[in-house]
Amino acid sequence: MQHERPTGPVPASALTLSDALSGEAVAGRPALDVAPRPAFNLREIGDDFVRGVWRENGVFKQMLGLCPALAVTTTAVNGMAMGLATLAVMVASSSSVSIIRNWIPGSVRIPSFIVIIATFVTVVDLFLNAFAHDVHKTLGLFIPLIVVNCIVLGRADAFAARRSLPRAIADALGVGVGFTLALIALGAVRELLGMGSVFGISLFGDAYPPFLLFLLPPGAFIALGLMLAGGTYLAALSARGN
Amino acid sequence: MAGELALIALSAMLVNNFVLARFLGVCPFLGVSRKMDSAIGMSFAVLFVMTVASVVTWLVQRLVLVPFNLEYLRTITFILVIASLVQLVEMVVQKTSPVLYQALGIFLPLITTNCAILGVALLVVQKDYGFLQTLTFAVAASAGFGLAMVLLAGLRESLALAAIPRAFQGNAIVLVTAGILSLAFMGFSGLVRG
Amino acid sequence: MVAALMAVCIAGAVVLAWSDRITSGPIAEQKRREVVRSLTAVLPPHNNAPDQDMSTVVLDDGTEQTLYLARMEGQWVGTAVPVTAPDGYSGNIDLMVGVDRNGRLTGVVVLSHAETPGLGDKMITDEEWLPAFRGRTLENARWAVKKDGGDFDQFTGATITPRAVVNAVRHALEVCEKVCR
Amino acid sequence: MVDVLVALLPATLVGLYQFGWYGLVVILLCVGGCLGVEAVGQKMMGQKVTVSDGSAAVTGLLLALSLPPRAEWWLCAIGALAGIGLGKLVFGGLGYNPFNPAILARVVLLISFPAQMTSFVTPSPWGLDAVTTATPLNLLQEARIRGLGLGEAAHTDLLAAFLGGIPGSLGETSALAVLLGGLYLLWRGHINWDVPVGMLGTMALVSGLFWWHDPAHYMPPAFHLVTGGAMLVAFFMATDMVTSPLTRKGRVIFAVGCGLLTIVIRMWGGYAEAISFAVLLMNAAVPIIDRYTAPRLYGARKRGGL
Repeated sequence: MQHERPTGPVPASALTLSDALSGEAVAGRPALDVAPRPAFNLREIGDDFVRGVWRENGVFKQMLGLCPALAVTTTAVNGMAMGLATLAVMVASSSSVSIIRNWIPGSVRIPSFIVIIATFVTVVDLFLNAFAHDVHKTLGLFIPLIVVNCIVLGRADAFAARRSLPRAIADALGVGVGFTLALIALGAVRELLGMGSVFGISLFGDAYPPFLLFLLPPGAFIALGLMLAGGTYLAALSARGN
Repeated sequence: MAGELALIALSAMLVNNFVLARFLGVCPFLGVSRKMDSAIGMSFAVLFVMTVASVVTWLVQRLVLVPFNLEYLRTITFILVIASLVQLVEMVVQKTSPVLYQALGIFLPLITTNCAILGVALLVVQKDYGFLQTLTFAVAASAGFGLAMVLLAGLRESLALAAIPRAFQGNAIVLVTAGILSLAFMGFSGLVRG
Repeated sequence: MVAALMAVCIAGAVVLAWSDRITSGPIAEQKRREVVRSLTAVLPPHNNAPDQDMSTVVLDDGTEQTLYLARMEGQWVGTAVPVTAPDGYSGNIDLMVGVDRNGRLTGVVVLSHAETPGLGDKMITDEEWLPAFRGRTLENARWAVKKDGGDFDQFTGATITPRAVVNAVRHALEVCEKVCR
Repeated sequence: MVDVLVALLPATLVGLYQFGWYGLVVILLCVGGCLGVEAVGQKMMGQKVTVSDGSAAVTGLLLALSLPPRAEWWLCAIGALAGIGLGKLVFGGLGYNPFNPAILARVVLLISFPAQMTSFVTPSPWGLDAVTTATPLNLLQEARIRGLGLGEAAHTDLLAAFLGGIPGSLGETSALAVLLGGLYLLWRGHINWDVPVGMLGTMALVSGLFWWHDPAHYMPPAFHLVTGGAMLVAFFMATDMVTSPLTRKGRVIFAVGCGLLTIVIRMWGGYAEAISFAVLLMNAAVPIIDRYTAPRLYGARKRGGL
């Protein structure tokens, strides 16, 4: 049974799972200008990549994938590990989804995508356990939980399911790198304030009393909130400066 | 036995609150807490799905995955079970109770990607809980989720009237408020160890 | 429709079965290596494989206790006792305790714990705390933290964790005292 | 606000007498820090600077009185940042803050720096003969965790705790001094009696029930009323108009909740200074309490208070 796939331009702002989840972020999200054009367009692919890294950053701009972002970021290294694991799952699942996009009927789209994502998550889980045992121990429960990271399913459903393979990969890479950078940033801030070090390198010396708040759960929420506010504040300052 | 169950419940609800201490279900916690009514609706939807899902996944783990040595299929089967359960619940509710469907319907699709549901199923395996423990854990965890959700919704509704500084408007102030809520819940730490 | 979903599921299952086949060996090896690493760290010099040389004893209270035996040229030189401190600040602390044939402590390592970062987990990050146990016996030390009149340092602000560890290590020594000699 | 400062005078003077210069430094740092954070923060956000309304000074003094008497300078600074910055400015300033700033500051410090926040010294005239010690609540918690029942806490001199002379935070060594200030506020009509009475009454009742049932393992109600921050929090922080419910019915629910949580956390929890957590938790519940006890008036917003 072959379903009609939407042809021609598909605005990214069409209601998808990721949109429904992100609630607040949707309203202000710019519609993508997507016109039918040749399958391989470097500029377009570049744009697909860059958009995910910053403009539509999952954590900072859309508040998605926050569970792992808050849970594992007690240090910059942990944030990086989680980010890279998610990146791997995203690239693998988005490319698979893009490849089989024309064979999957709409009614079983979401379940099929979930199966694909869960497969790659388990692969990452098993391989980390086998070849990076310490990372596996640190991330623990949050590796299988990549399955329900709204960013992964959201990008598979909203983007990869309607785009060519190169664009799907570029998008997954962009969003994944954006996610990783966000986790590293959050991890670095929490590690710096909490222990006075970044990537394990002590910056303030031994006299720095550990500021436990930022290593404990409340500090994760507060640190991310302060980072968002700081970003807005700096953006406003530089806008005034121009 | 009853004492042990009470400790599990206390731990899952307050001491290790799913959202505020374990970071499970943060997306709906922040996403659906702007209005009290939707927060309450979401909480009940989670309570229902989480309880049923944890029981079903517990059975799958005990009766299928362990006996046939298929534990590497755990993540994939659990998420499929949860996704189909959500579909099933949606269909049943739609047919039998239009009122309930109106109240819960829009939340159900969001629950599949609520990591608290998969989280509770995986934690049950990790902790090697029996049936009653699993049931208690799931109900208490979703009650804790609901409590955090309702508290945040109340605070957010009153924040709507506040003159929040520009830099903090939007998600920043919600995160800070959630952080302070999590801070307050730290007071429960030590009530139950482990 | 169902066929497509089935196909995806089957493909997924095949990929996973394959991944499981090639990772199950290394995962088991990783777990073994973890045990071996902790045994090497706590036991006196030996040339057998203590992780293969295990025995299980039943203690007075009915619990089973695993012991790893270290031998040099076939001669028993020490025992490693895996113990759990049930009363850490946030749950169990798993330890491996090494004891030589004279009941003298040869080393302690922490296998897993969930103590507060920056506070209770100092027992691992502090480079002097766990090594300070070496050479202690049941007789030559007062087995409590200094705050309780013992010989072992506590950390400022965190006495629960070290107290739990000290008690668990003493328990390991007592097990050895009873069954090893 | 001047009346509140006057009401805090007895506790402040007792603290200064017992801890000397150290106490004075802590008070100056906290008050100065809170005023500074408020001025700089409001400037940065382009708001009107309202330091002169005195509320930041009150927060600073309350913070100082709830810190260990020899708190390091950075403890005071972080407390001021957390209280005024996180507790007040980010919500838009006085009147909009859902959590009491002084309570929030104390809880942030308690979970961040447990060692520094529990290193107390004995009170002595002008702080000259101070030696390190623990508070009765810390002793009690210590004994409970070690399974020793009540331990040394059983020998607490309750009369001294009431009049002044037991180890504790800068402004919490004398329940009487704080109580005098609280009564002054009541007399001047700045606070409602229902919150302190409801809160302390619940604490007495619940702890009394346990004590009556098993005096070997639970301290008498009087102990809970005169130790730690009981009086200071009940009269000066829980009563904060901005962060407590609008109606009497709501305030009674709030007060009973505060008292109940305090006793539960003191008896079984991990933090001896339970009362601050209890009030912070109930602050979070205020919108819900208001929702079910008060008619909702949009646009009408409570302002002022402590």
